[in-house]
Amino acid sequence: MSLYTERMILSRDQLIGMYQTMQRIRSFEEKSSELYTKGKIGGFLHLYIGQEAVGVGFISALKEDDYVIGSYRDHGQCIAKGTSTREIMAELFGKSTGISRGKGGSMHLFDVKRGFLGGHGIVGGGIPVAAGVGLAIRYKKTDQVVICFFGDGAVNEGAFHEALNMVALWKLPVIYVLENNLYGMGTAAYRASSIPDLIRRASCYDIDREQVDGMDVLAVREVAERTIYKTRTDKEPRFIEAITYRYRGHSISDPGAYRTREEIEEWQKRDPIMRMENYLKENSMITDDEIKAIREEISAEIQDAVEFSENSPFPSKEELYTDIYA
Amino acid sequence: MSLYTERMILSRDQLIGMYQTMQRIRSFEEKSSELYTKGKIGGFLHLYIGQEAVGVGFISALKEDDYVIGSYRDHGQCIAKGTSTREIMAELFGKSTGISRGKGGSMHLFDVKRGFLGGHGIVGGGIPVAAGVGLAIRYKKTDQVVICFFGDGAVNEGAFHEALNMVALWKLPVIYVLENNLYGMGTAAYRASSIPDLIRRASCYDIDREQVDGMDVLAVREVAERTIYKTRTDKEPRFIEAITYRYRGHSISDPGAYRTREEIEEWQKRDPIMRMENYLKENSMITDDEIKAIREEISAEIQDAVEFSENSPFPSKEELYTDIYA
Amino acid sequence: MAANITYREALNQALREELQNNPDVFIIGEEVAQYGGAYKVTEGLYKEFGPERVVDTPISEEGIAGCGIGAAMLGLRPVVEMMTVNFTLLAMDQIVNNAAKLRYMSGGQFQIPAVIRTPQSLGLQLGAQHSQSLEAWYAHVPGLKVIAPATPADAKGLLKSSIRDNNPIIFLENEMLYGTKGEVPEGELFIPIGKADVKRQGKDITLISYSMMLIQAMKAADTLAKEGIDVEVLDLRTLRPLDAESILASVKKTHKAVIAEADWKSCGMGAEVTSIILSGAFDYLDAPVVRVALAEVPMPYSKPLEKAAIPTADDIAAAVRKIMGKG
Amino acid sequence: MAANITYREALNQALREELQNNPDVFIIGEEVAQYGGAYKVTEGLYKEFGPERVVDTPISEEGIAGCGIGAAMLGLRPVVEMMTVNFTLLAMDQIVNNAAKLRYMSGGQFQIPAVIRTPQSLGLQLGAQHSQSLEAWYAHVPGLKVIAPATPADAKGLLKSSIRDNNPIIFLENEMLYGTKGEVPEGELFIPIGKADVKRQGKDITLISYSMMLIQAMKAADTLAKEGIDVEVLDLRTLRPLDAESILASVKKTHKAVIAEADWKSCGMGAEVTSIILSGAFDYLDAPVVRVALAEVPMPYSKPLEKAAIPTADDIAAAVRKIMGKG
Ligand SMILES: Cc1ncc(C[n+]2csc(CCOP(=O)(O)OP(=O)(O)O)c2C)c(N)n1
Ligand SMILES: Cc1ncc(C[n+]2csc(CCOP(=O)(O)OP(=O)(O)O)c2C)c(N)n1
Ligand SMILES: [Mg+2]
Ligand SMILES: [Mg+2]
Repeated sequence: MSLYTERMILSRDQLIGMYQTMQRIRSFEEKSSELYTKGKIGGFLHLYIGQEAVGVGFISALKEDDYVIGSYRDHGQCIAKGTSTREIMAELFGKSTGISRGKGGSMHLFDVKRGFLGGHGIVGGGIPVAAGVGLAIRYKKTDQVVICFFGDGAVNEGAFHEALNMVALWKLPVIYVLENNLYGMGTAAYRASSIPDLIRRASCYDIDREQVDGMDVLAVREVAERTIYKTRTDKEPRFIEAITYRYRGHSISDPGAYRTREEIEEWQKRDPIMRMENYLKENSMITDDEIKAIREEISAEIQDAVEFSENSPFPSKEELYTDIYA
Repeated sequence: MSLYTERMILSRDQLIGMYQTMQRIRSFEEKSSELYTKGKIGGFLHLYIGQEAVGVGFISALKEDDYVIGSYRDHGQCIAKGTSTREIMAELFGKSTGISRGKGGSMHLFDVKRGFLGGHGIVGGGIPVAAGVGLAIRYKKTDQVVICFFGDGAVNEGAFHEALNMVALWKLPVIYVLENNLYGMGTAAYRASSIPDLIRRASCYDIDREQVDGMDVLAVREVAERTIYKTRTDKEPRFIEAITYRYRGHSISDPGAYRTREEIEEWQKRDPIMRMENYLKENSMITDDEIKAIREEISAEIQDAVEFSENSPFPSKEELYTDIYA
Repeated sequence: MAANITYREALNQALREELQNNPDVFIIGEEVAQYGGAYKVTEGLYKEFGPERVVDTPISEEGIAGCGIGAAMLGLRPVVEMMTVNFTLLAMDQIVNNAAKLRYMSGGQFQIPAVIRTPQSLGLQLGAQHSQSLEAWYAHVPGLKVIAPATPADAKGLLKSSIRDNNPIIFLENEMLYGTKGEVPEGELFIPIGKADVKRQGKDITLISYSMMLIQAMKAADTLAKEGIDVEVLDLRTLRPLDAESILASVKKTHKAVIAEADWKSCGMGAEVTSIILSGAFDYLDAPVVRVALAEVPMPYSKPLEKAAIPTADDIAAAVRKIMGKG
Repeated sequence: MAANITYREALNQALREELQNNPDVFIIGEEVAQYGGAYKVTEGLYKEFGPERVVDTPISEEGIAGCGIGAAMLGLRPVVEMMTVNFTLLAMDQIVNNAAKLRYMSGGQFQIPAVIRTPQSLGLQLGAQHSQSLEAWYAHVPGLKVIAPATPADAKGLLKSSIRDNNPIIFLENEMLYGTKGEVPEGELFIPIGKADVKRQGKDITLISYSMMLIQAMKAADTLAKEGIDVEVLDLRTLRPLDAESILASVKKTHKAVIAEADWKSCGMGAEVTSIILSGAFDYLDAPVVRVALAEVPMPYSKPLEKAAIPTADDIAAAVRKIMGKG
């Protein structure tokens, strides 16, 4: 791990911040799962547990006014972009205090103030939108960038192809991050893509590309820093494949018969939060007491988010007809 | 040219057959153009003039029960597959004796008996259909293959990407032939694709690929023989890029202001029919008299096709409502 | 002999029987094979028929549709599963420009015996992108047939008829119905395409519906019966071609009609049914035809909002009472 | 001051003025820049405004739509040209699942001020894949607005209003109209979205139409006037939201209505208009509303067949006469 960090200058606060955010996401997701079972949350629920290092590693390297686009598996990225767990949890409850006023739900988180542009339920649906965001950035001549996350299943959608060609042709400041968690629903990536190494999908557009261990937040952060710096500077697109794993089913209702208990456990040994914790301890940046304090704090925060959500009102009936047209 | 033919065993009849087919296509297209101006043909008309070597080189190497799928620029390929010029011309006239009974028109030629599966007006629209044909061939366990032609503009459609991944993943006997005529309508290929070498588009699917001079029918035929043989044997897809040029506008109404007279003339110096003629003469396979005879014969054939079309009836009004459902 | 089975089981039976019956029939779609279908409709079929007859695909809806169409052009009989109707938006070009038109454009040289099966759903808090009803779109397109069964028996009988039909068929299932049970005759069962079904005889008013709204319509009819309103309930079952004859026959008898639909009202199924009634039974109509439809909004996630957007038996009953002057 | 210019020139003027007016407006699409547009609507704009404001694209409809939507999310005002409406089938997911829903799903955080301009066309022997009218599909979808101007003045005024509107708009032009001429006031001209236009006052019957069929409707009205039938012609202009008020006001006056539409009848625009009339003016109606629509077939190429498929002024006049009891 230190291999990577040598090349980055990250303060203790930054490192602990990343650790905290991963922990916050993990706790949020575990609580969501629990609340779903209790019927507090409805619809589809896709958890980010296991993949925290990817979203956190990348988004922590962004500036506040940069943009992020995610898929339906979006809680973690939205948290990393700075949306409060209160607002996200309330959204999952369908309450009017939710970040999308309860109208979007788990798959459709949006936070315009913090540059989180969804929350897209259609596989690959956010990928061309990201190209448009890149186009707008170029148009406005700012030095922002946009990161668009999607899964290994999404690379086989036509939308992926069209958008990648466009960002490469026009040199747009878009960073595409493929979160290869080895499965698209029940289909292993090798059963869906004709090439095993999905990073090669970027080669036929001549997009700069790199693979990274998505279970190692420092490795991700290092690649993120470098990639974002390059894209911010030369305005060219980049493509990163982060190899990662989701511990839970595709969505909460997926029994996951397509993979073994052993496979999951193997990956859990590389748990990104645990590894980061060990790293911080080994480097004497954190004590056990501090860890405990962080956990308690986060636990309290999530508990507060739940209470906030419980106590928030549902949208009024009139809201059914608002926000359709501007 | 002989470079290629050394590796093929083609009889004089075969060579002359290819020459004749190219000449037939050229004459057919020139006549169509003339008839369009006279108002005998309506709609869009996309001519194959200049590209004859690609369709003829490939299709002449197929067996009768193999399949071909084309785009809207389909007359040449349909002729090469064996449909009579009478049936095609009558289709352009919108007559009931047309190959599609006048209902399809220039862009929608179909000939089920001869394995010509369209005639697709939507850019890229035939590409996934070809995957389905490949799937059916595999399903039926025959040793047929399907060739699907499309242009340099079509490679940027999502459909292209989805289909290429599928045929590669499933190993289907589909041969995709990209006719790179340097322009998609008024857009030069380099203005539409992020990589100059379009053949590389096949690399991210791991599809065997090859480039060929599409202005040289023997070169095309040689690649075609090899490719078809391989695909028929190992049932795997192939991707060929034929570099070619259309002499006329995109469709008959295109003034073509996006390229110069000189550029066109430069390409016409490499005219595939002229080159084949020279080759045959140099190798003493044909005399000037024989050439003249062939030309006259074809001219008479096309004239006959026109008269046949003129004299054929339009479909009856009732036909408006037939062929919708089976 | 009949069994009391679910809508899902009925579909599964139909698929199994047709796979057994004809080697040209095969299934293709996302997660249909090893996973058994996202909604378990194809469960067990992969094991029974193997990977050539039950084919898992990448997430490539346009490609999948193209595969079905190409295979159908060569005489196979693909049953294409689109995981949900929402994703068919990505396959629209293949469905509308190819499946619906190839036969016509070729002057009748081809037939496209492909069934595109796909569930619609509403009321499960899936949000706007996953809660669309597209039946009116498909019913707009000549060259397609559109089926939307409401009961297990119809699901089985219409799916079997669809697989044997030589045309491209959009077969709309419904997630809300998968678990519902009903009597289904065992073995060969074919329900004719294009025939509506009088689900309940009545003389006061015609209530026209299909798919998941039919359940609400039947409930409403029960309630209304207790109030002395004798409702005739017509299940359209096939949305294209529409059974105008049955619709008109009923309205000519009752002189009043309500349509309960779970799609958006504008240019929806109810608009078409209304127009058919107006043109074929104008002189019989005692009151305007009323459409009880989905709220015209992108579907909200929040439970109370979503509930408010989807018509209920109560809404239907209220509409009927109003027309009957008892509202 | 007004000039007599073509529908195409009127659109071009609107685009130029709006590009001048607001630096956030830009044009994107296939062949819109260097080629000047497949139908020359954007001619000269590339030269005047440069490659950042007028952007040529690859042939990637879904990608193009996504670009427009993404840019609109950041506050730009893209005018997306889809070369013809037929190709929008490839962009359907972006249009319906994103453009129409992003605002709602985000609880109002975004607006999508994107105009998707695209020509429809019929009658040019372009065959089935290039001769579709999709207005009813778009009019079905909440979150979209749908415009279909028939005259040069409306083309200009509605396009300018559309570009200034903060919602995703499907702006349906028509190839058959590009060359038609009409008086267009110079300079700023805004026609309100959602307002129909009484193109001709009359007392005997209401003839409702839009886009290319309006021309036929006006012709029919002329003919009928000579026969003593006084037709009121209503140009819908905006198809979503529909101007129900104007429709009903006219029908309440005339008691009869014919709709002339160039889309397929089933679940088409006419079905919606019929239903609106029935629910809002039932007691005023003296006869069934008649829909004069496209033949429900994939459009044939052959000239005589195509002619038979598309309604003419004669067909419209015949329908009117029949209702008036003079057929
Ligand atoms: C266009 C489309 N097709 C299918 C689905 C159903 N679906 C939702 S997620 C998913 C798998 C996606 O896998 P991947 O891209 O690897 O992302 P992951 O879920 O692993 O994060 C599928 C098939 C969808 N939402 N959209
Ligand atoms: C989906 C779609 N988009 C746009 C068009 C309009 N169009 C017809 S041909 C063409 C150019 C295609 O170029 P290419 O693929 O290079 O083929 P070529 O015409 O050169 O043979 C375009 C844009 C279309 N028919 N279909
Ligand atoms: Mg995945
Ligand atoms: Mg080309």
